[in-house]
Amino acid sequence: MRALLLRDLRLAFRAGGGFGLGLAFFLLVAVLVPLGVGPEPATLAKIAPGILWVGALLACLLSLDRIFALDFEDGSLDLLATSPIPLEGVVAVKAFAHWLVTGLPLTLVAPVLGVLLNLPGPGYLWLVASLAAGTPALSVIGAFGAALTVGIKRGGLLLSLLVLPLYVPTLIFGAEVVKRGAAGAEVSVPLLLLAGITAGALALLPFAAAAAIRVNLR
Amino acid sequence: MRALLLRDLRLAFRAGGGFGLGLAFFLLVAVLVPLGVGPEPATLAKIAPGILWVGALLACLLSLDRIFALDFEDGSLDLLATSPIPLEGVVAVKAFAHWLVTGLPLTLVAPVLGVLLNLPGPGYLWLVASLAAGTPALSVIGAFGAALTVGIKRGGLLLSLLVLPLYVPTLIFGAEVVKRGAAGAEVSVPLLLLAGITAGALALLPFAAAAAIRVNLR
Amino acid sequence: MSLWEYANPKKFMQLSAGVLPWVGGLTAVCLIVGLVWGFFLTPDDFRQGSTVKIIFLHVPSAMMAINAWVMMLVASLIWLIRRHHVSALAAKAAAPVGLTFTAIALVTGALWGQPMWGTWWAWDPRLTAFLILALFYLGYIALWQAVEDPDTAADLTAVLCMVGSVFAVLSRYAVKFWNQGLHQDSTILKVGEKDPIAPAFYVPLVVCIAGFVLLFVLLVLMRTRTEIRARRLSALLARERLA
Amino acid sequence: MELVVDKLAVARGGVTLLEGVSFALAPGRALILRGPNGVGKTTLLRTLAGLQPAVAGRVSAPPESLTYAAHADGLKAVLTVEENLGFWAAIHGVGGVGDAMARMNLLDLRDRRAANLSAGQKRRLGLARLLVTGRPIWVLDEPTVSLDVASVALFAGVVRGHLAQGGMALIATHIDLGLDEAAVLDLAPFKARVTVGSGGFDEAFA
Amino acid sequence: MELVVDKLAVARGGVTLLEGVSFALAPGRALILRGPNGVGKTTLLRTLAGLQPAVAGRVSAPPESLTYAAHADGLKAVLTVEENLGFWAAIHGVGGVGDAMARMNLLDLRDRRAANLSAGQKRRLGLARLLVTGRPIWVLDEPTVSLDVASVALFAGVVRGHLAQGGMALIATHIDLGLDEAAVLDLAPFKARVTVGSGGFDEAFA
Amino acid sequence: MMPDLGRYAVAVLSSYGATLALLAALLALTVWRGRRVKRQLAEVEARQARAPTEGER
Ligand code: HEM
Ligand SMILES: Nc1ncnc2c1ncn2[C@@H]1O[C@H](COP(=O)(O)OP(=O)(O)OP(=O)(O)O)[C@@H](O)[C@H]1O
Ligand SMILES: Nc1ncnc2c1ncn2[C@@H]1O[C@H](COP(=O)(O)OP(=O)(O)OP(=O)(O)O)[C@@H](O)[C@H]1O
Ligand SMILES: [Mg+2]
Ligand SMILES: [Mg+2]
Repeated sequence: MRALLLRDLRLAFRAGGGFGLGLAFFLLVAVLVPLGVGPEPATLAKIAPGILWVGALLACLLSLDRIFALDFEDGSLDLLATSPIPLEGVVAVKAFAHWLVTGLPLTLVAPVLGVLLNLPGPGYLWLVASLAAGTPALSVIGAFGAALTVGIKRGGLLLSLLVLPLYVPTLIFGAEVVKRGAAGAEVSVPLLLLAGITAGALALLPFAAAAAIRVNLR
Repeated sequence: MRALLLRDLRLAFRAGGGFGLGLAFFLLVAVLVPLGVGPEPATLAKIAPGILWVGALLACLLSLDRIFALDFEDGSLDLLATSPIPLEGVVAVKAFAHWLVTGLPLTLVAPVLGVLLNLPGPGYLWLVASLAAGTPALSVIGAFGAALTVGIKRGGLLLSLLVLPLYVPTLIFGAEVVKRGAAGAEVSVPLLLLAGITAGALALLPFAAAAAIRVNLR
Repeated sequence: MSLWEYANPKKFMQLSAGVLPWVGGLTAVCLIVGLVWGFFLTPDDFRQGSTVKIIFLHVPSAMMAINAWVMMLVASLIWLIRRHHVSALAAKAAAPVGLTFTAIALVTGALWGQPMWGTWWAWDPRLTAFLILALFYLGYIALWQAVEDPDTAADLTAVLCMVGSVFAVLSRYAVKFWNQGLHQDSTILKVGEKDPIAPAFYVPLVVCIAGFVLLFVLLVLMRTRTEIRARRLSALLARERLA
Repeated sequence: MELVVDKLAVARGGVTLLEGVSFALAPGRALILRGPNGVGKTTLLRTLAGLQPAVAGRVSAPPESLTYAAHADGLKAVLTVEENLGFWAAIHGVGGVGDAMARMNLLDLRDRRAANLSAGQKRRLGLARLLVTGRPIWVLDEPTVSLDVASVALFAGVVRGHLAQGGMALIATHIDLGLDEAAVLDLAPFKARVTVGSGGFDEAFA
Repeated sequence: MELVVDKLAVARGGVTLLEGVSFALAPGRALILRGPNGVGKTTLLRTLAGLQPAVAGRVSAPPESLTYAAHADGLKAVLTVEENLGFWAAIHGVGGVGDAMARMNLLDLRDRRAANLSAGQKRRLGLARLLVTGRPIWVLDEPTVSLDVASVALFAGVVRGHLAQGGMALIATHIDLGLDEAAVLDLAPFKARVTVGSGGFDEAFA
Repeated sequence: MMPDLGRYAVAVLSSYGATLALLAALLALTVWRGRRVKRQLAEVEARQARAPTEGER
């Protein structure tokens, strides 16, 4: 398992850097939205929590699309399926690797982008907290979607279509945490719900994803 | 050339439908943003032009990522490069096919999404006009980015990173047209600039893209 | 005789062929009676004016949009557990029907919202949840179409349907949490409580609901029969090609 | 420790390709599968490897005793030769990367990225993977594609060494490997006759 | 109409692999290139096809007279056999799709998607493409990989037919094609000695 | 005959119109595809009954 994790991380760093790029996309969304929407600080402050979460979600999504597809195309997935590691473990490790190269850096850099979008002061802490609690769910749900579409060429957009509705609860609770935090209100309910989603997704989806991969390989 | 166009369209329709899916992603962005930002109609009306343009841009971007990559991987691009069609023509045709399956349907469906985002009444006409004028530029610029990254595995994110800054002028003028249109103001200046960008991109970028492909093949 | 025997395609084709005319006739009767009654013979509401007539389309289609997904979930579970092909194909057949009902609920709701709330669309929780449901239908149908091998497609879509159901319920609570909303609560099941629907509307509404349920059954039966035939057709063609 | 295949039937795309395939493979033995293109060799090997279900019949092999080398090599273009092998060795919890490279004549290329190998060098690397799985039963699908004559002989030697240590090999190939001691099974006679979804759902009603 | 290669040197990844390769190919003749894995056959053929620049030397061939069949086949998995061939025929403005399928024994598979072909069937389809390019000079990189014996003979027949019509063929292969009339060129003697960036920028400041 | 819909005529009529159009489209699609598949299947079955493929009884 550790070998798989290390390999995936190494591939992410070597192949044009899955690492920097998730971040870069997040940054670009945070830059593009003010360009499109216009510069008034009040409007931006209002939409900042939502946009930051949507940006994080899209950054995850984009990098997700080939989480299994590359391994499928070059035959590695066949070999992994016949290896001593259970396929559920493979899914979990790959989702974790994806989180390490996308979710984690996103979380760490989000406060900087909060400045760009004029996020009100108390929101920063909750922005980081909600991303830390929510991005693992994004990775796992995404891994499930990637497993469903692994045999399909040009599956990228189909994957988005399948995964985005699954992201809705995470997005709502995540953005709600930030919004309430920025307004100085009580955040514990949405934060707990967010953590609950993450825990549930982590516990269950690797099994569903492994089942989908088995179906796709045959 | 016609054969290439027909093939690309056929591939887009067969392979899980590049057609419906660009649309679907656009729809998803229009749905996710209010989920993140919150439901107040006034806020939504204010950000609608910007968000719709950013959504169109991202929908293009996502579907773009493998415009040449699939042909590169399976060896078709080598064969096309030695075929009687000039590579510039190949690029132009592929960009056109991409626009037909993404830009065009996006333009047609945008008014419906305007309703979701509570776009003010006079904006609808200008939304369609600006997308019609701007999306061809998105496809051509994207084809150029795809040509630059064609040899790179997992080039998707790198491509986004390269292309998004190039999209900025299109985005600014496009959103500006809709914003002014929605406010009932004069739109001709940004609309002309937008058309100018499209014309320039169409005239020049196929050559740059063909050069990039030649370099990547050797 | 066990219920599962109807999962045998031959039995299913026989049975459904016998049932179809009856279902078709009953559907036509219920829909015509319900809609004519609702459109021509109901009074205007004192607050909503003639727009109450939309309720006879809106409520039944909204109910069936949800029920169709539930039916797909059950069929998917049967397929995953007992591997009866008919149930997988029935789930496939139901999805476009469910999507159409969802679309009807959305369109009629929007048309109703314009006079009542002054807007085509509001980010009300129930409306939002329906939009998300429409997305689930779209994804489900797209996945069926994208996968070539029918059994593989059946397995994948069944898994998607199960996971999707969980997330659809989650989304429902999430959007409630996120916005209190304009849309009225469910009253249809609260007959006998205070402030029920007036009987003048209630009776034709029930007839319409019955009509939509029957229409759903009718369409799913017809489409399932077609799917079974299509499956057999492709098998025979494959054999012909090999011979 | 034996691989026994009993009246196996395999299908692809809902079409049964082979029927009634039976054989047994004892330690130290190799079996070469022959048959024209499209007869179902790849499908049979994938079924044996457990990647797809059999239509009928039985495969019995000790659990986790089998390793499969497909048409595709499962190499990562951006990793070096040594890293690619090291990964599979770690997955299987076995060492011997250096030894495997030496035996497949890859030592000179150890720090080269897989993207920069020639077709035959890639194939050699793909085959070297077998040595780091530690699995006794090798299931190989056209292993010598793109290999030059010297490399084919090298690989035959590697297979012989594996057999000598009590391993087994099942090899589908069109090329003569020079493994004269191996038994040969021609798959053409097992071609399925009633080929489509026989008895299954697809034809269940008439 | 002749292919003339004069003192050609080719490089990959900045490393000169072959030097001083010279030969000429007249209409109706075939030349088989041999050489161990990694000697530079693929690199040489790509250079001839114009996909990469030569380090030194000259290739002269009439414009647009050459077609290249690489390790990869350039097939689209979701298109049928007939659609795949039809596309390349249209690109080259030539007909004869039916004839090409007949000659490569693909008529039975014409409506099958390329994804559902076996390795050998895919390769046959990839080779059938040559027939619809209408180009006289075929540059082939290991064309018979994955083909069974009958298909190799079939393909040799197709090449012979092409030569008989005044075509030319340049074939890199490790397998004997049974084309006895073809000349053979062994590339091993042309292996470059001073291998790195000879004379170019890389050594300009050595 | 026609009830007086007052100022909401557009909303009500277009609701009924849109609903009936959507349902009619779905029904037409269902029937059309059903007929086509049934006809094709009958053709193929008739063809195969005339020339039983090798290997059938
Ligand atoms: C696009 C917009 C709308 C959507 C998606 C929508 C969706 C729904 C749903 C899902 C139901 C529930 C059916 C059930 O639970 O049994 C429902 C019922 C109902 N809707 Fe809407 N609705 C929309 C707009 C409207 C509008 C604008 C009105 C009128 C002001 C309205 C009035 C009603 C009524 C009266 C019911 C019946 C409630 C009951 O008694 O159970 N809806 N709608
Ligand atoms: N969806 C499908 N429908 C019908 N036949 C199919 C389908 N998919 C694959 N086939 C056929 O099944 C066979 C696949 O065989 P397989 O790939 O196992 O052949 P093989 O013996 O490995 O051949 P090769 O030597 O060419 O690699 C081929 O004849 C192929 O045409
Ligand atoms: N970036 C690089 N740096 C150094 N050497 C490289 C690089 N890329 C490729 N090579 C070497 O160049 C040679 C490539 O040769 P080529 O692919 O033309 O071989 P080939 O004769 O076609 O072999 P095969 O028979 O295996 O297909 C190989 O020896 C390879 O290791
Ligand atoms: Mg094979
Ligand atoms: Mg080579």
